[in-house]
Amino acid sequence: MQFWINVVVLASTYALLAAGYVLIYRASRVLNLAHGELMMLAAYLAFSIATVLPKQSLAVIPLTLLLAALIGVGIYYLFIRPMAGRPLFSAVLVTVAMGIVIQGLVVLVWTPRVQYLAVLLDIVNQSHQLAPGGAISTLDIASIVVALALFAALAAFFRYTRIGLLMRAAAENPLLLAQRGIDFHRLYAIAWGLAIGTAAVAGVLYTTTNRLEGTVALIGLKAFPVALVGGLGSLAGALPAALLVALAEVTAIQYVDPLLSNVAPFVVLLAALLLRPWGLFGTPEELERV
Amino acid sequence: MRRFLLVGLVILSLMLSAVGCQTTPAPQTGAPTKPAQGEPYRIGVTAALTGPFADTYAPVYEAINVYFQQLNEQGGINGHPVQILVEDDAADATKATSNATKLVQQEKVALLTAATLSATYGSIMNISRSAGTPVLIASVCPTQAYPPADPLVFCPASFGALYDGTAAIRFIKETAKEPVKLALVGIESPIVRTNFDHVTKIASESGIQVVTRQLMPPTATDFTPFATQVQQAGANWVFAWSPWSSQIGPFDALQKLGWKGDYLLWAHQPADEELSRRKVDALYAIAGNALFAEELPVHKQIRAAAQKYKTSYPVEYMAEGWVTAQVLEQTLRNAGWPGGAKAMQAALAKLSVDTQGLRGGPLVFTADNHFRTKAWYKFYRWNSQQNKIVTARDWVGIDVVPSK
Amino acid sequence: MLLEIERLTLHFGGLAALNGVNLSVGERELLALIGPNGAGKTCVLNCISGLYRPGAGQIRFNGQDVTGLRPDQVAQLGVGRSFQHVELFRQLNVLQNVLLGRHLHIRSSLILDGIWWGPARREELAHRRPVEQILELLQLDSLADRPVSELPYGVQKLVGIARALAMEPKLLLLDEPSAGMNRQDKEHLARVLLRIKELLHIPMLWVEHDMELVADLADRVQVLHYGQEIVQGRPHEVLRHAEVVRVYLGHSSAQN
Amino acid sequence: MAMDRHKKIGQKAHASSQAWPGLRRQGILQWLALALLLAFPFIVNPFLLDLANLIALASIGALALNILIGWAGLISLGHAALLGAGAFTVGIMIEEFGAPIWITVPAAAGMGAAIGFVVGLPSVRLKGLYLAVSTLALHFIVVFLGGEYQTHHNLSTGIVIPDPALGPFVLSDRRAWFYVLVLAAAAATVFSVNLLRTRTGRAWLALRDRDIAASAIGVNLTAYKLAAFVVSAAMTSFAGALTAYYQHFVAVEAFSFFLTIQYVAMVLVGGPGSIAGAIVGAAFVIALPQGVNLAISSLSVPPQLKIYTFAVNYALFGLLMGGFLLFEPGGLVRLAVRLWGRLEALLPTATAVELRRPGRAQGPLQLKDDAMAAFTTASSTTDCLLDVAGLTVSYSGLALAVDHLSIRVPAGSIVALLGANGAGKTTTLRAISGFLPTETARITSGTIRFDGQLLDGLAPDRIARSGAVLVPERDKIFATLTVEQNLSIVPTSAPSGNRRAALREAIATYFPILQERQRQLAGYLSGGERQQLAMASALLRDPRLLLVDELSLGLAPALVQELMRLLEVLRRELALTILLVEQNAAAALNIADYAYILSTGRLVKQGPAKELLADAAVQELYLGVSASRRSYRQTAVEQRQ
Repeated sequence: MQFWINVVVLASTYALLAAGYVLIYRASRVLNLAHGELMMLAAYLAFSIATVLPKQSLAVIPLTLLLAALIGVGIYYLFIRPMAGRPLFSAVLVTVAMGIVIQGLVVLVWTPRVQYLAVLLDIVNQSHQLAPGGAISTLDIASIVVALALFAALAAFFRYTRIGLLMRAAAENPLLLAQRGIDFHRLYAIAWGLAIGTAAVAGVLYTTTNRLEGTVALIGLKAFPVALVGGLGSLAGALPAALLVALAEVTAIQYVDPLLSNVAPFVVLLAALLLRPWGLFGTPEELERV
Repeated sequence: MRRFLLVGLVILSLMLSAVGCQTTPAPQTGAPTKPAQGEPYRIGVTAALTGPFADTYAPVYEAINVYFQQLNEQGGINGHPVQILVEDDAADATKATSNATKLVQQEKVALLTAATLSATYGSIMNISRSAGTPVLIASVCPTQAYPPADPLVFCPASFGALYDGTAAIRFIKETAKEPVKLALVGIESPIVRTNFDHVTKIASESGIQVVTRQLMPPTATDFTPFATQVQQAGANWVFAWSPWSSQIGPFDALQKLGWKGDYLLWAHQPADEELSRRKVDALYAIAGNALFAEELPVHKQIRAAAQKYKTSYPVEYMAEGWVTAQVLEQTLRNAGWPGGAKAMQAALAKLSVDTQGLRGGPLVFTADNHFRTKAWYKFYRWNSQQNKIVTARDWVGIDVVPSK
Repeated sequence: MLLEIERLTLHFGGLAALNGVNLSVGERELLALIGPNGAGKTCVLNCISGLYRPGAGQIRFNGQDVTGLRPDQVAQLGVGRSFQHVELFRQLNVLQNVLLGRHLHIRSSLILDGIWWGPARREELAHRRPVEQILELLQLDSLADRPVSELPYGVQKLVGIARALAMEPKLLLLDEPSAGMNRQDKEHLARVLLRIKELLHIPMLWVEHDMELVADLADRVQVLHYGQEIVQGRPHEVLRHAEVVRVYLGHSSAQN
Repeated sequence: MAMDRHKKIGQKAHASSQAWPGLRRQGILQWLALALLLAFPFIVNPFLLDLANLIALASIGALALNILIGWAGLISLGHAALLGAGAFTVGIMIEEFGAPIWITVPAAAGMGAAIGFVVGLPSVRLKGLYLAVSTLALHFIVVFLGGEYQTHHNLSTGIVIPDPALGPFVLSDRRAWFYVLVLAAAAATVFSVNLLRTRTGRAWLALRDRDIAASAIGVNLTAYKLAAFVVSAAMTSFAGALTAYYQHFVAVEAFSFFLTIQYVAMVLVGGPGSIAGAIVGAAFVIALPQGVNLAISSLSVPPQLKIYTFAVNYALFGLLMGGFLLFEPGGLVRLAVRLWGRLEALLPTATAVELRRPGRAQGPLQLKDDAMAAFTTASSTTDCLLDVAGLTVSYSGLALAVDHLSIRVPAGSIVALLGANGAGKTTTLRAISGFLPTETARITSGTIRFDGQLLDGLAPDRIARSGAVLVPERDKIFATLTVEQNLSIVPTSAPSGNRRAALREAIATYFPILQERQRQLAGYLSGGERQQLAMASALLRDPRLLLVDELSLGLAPALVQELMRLLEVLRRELALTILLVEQNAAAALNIADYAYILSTGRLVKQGPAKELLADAAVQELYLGVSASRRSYRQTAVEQRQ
């Protein structure tokens, strides 16, 4: 029982982060390898905002998300757009460089000390007994609920809103969209904003539950296989993929070798690349576009 | 082809010599040396100032730095100031190697101090051995410091693996009210593994059953699965011995799962702060240095120095480095001037340092024991009635004997 | 027949690009394949050289079934080709581009290459000779050191042909070599094609839009429309064929 | 690459000019360099010597990675893992069997080759990012295995490696190491240079640039990709093995993902694909942190702040890496060449610079065509909606795709732009609609005015919004959206409600099929239906000028006729102006008022459509009517004599 709860909770974090990868990839064909770092940065921003506004999580969290979304938009216009027309991998490496800079800056600004967001936000992470041998904490429930709600919201956004439709169109053929008189850069920037916003959601939830420190960026890298296993172009794929990867990881820890916990997502990834490289919900054509 | 090769070599050597020209005359700025005049003692430090374990190791450097800044202003040692040359290795073995090389071979420090992850020790000791420079390890003690000790390796750090485990088991045995089902929690590293093997052995000798052992990857951030294992194994006591994050992380995760049991962890620098933050009576800390909660005179001294020189870490993090600095000071005093590597080594090999209450007794090195003759431990916990950290058990001393 | 294609069919997600095409090229023959845009001419070439895998049908080259072989395997059997959009290696100069055409004929190992030893060195130098001969034949020898990206489009096309010739192919596939050429370039191209045919005796399958060139040079013309062949025969007959005129010029012009 | 070219030019110069003053000076320089190199370990302090040794080690790894990334175009994120594999092979062999160096180092290279082969296998199926990601998986797996070995053998401080011995000679002195490592790095350099100039290197470059063309000349893509992985991995593990000996220990912590990034940065910063770049990049990345430390220690920073040195280093490294990617993708080597060029330009004798400039200094071509003059006066300043004057577009700054083209499209007219494939029609259209691929093609001279406003330099969406709307040749609809969605995403920019209604009605009347197919995915439409959807989408934008690219492409003649007629009707009813780019000259001339004919980027003929349709030369060239001029065969034969 506890096993499955752990899987679902971990999967919810992975799913939130994978959504960011997918959003960015769909929009600008870039893998954002700084996603984990941006998630961490957002959490540190939340920490700073919470220092100014202690115990007001209702103000801190929206402010953080807004700030994170703005950072996403800024990143697109400053770093990614100038890479248009260059080899795709160069743009990916720009995100790597960005991640390194963030790592350095975080230490410079916030020191390498471990911080606790929960205290500042005045959140008590209580344990709830669901069943005998199965407990879940308040924040874990929040994580699952938020992940599901966010996916539902994103699905509705892409299906029913005009901007969502435009973003789908931009993902397919940005040039054609420009020929129809629409500035696709703005759409890409929105996608980056959304993605970093979701990363901030994941970051705040995860670091409030656990701790805030430089190493949490690693979870961003571990969530990356989720996005790929689900299909880089497919949001819907991220949910089952997150469950699959989380299942592999928790199984590895509990039944095989705890040291495998970092390796498990990548083993799943390798298997996926060999069996179905375009992902659970992707299409083979996707491979050709890379 | 040949032409290209030569041009390449020219570029390479020019670049290198360009770097060379820059470095040779580089003036070294260390501690301000107003009152103490003359040539300084040069002490090298390689420390994990950044990286995943920085909060354990960086404060060690800060304390040493503050200690000697103060000392230099008060006239230095034997009339000479002490210069601390620090290099950051970020707990990375390659960087530690290059730092040690630089400090020993270029800066010609008389003594090398390391406050970093154990994985870097191998190369640091190698370099110290090749130059005959003694090395003072201010993080978890390597086996080379235990008797019979390596002539060049010394360790004043409070935590020392096997003896910590022995003390912990004695404490649990004395404190537990019901039969103990013990879980051991730590990161996957050889030194932790060795300690836990030892703990398992002496636990069974004292009638304590070890129900599970959780060795987690050093980079783990989500401890829920490990906590689940502990809970499902039916443990009612946990002994955690690792870097701070991976001790307190599993504790938080256990709380999250609704586990009710007693949890003993090693009192790294954040212990003061975080015991008070969590306010859980069942959380115990085993300490090698007296916690600041006690407000001893030496604590007040450290507090004053830390405030004066503005450390970036809280004062509660400074005890470990303070003891190292005390050891350094005593060594320099005994070695006299000019105090080369040989003199330092000789001084260290018969050293007795009064820790002013930070430890349970004096820290003594002998010719073949570079760890300490007696290892001292004190136990703390949160007391919610008094709303403060209290002593759970006063200083216990364990005699250090040569292993067979 | 050197090359025989039977009932070749190719689909792209439901759209039929080729629909049962039959075609053959004989020894020393220059066969022109013509048809309007989107008729599937390039698809035929791509199927032969293994870039596309046909849905049905058979391609026999030199008596051997080559259907579904990899491009490099087809090349190994002696099929060289040029591309509609040049496809040169832009960072290399003319000589290196053509030298790459010798790839299959150079037989040194990677290790020997790396230490520039014995056969590697000998071969590398030996293979410059045929390349220089080809460049001379195509009157490109004065440009050998020029990076291809600096050359005019028409010349780049010739380099593409030179590269294919360096393979010493038994059959040459040419994909719209005259596209983007002016009259002068085309005259040069005509010269090149005749030299290949008459001096090197290499048969060619030639996809072309310029009817004048086709009429002048081709031994035989085959017309493709909508993935199907309409007619084939001697150039002057085919180009006056009513169906061909209709396909090319549309109803109204035909009435004109 | 550049190296190779350079080398060959060098060879030529060597052969032709035995002018010996220059040669002699070079000879002295070479000997001087060699002497400096030999003396180096004795003139620098031990720390710098160590730095030099580390750079030599790193340049082997960087050269190896350059083979993969720079030449074969394969991205690997498993570099640290391969270094680790080499180091651990040495460590384990020493730990288990006490193997000597002449066994361990070749074994490490072999191990690297084997791993490279396995890692390369996915490259058969995967490309680009997917491949990079599979190598990332390798990283985590190797690190895991190394960690397992260390923990299970109780090697807390890593595996200790003794000084290597070859017979009586023990390699312990760092000076001796210097010669060994420089020799190894030189060997790796020579190996790289040789590979690049022979068959293997050429094949790699070929498959990186144009894999299709490469396979068509017989390059077995799979084999060569695998070979690149194997060679690169073997070299990398070789470097890893040497590192193990040099550092005297092997510990898994040393092979972090950041190490991979450092090596990737070496290749990028130096200049991808360049051998000198890899070496310079290695030196730069290794020396950078030392430089920063130096700067910090000489800036009299308070000692408390020293704990931030590493973070500063880290951030600076990221900034530099990003900076090179963004601003100087050619790396340090390119930067040096550029700076050198600028320096040369400053010198009074600037002949070299003059020569280097691409040869197009003849000045604008004198276009004096009577017909052009006629059209210019006919529709002169009055109602010319689109006015392209002297447009020149060049690819990569050199080859001209469009050469001094001037066309005018009066309001309300249908103008056709005709020509064969490659004539420059599509390039012209792209230039007008703002779609020249930014990297390779650009407008070098001329102006494009739409309704008096200059268009060049505007973003494509701005151009579309200003009323010049393109119906593209391919990819003209969003295949993953429904027909309805395709239409609904176009913002209606019609000024008045009436106009909007008129547009909608026109679409409903003339494209009834779209109504029927509303809910279908546009990807399932036939070619004709796609064309109609594309036209309808463009109309919704309320264009004043409709730019139609190759309407006839892939459509049945009957349908082409029908759509052409429709264009005529739409022009009348919606007061459109149309520029029609067509290969099918006959169909276009039937509806156009006026036409321009292009060949190889130049205007060769223009005139009213009716006249051109009747023109014998046009018939001959573009309508397939054969004529009585001198045949190609004749010219060819004549030329030969």
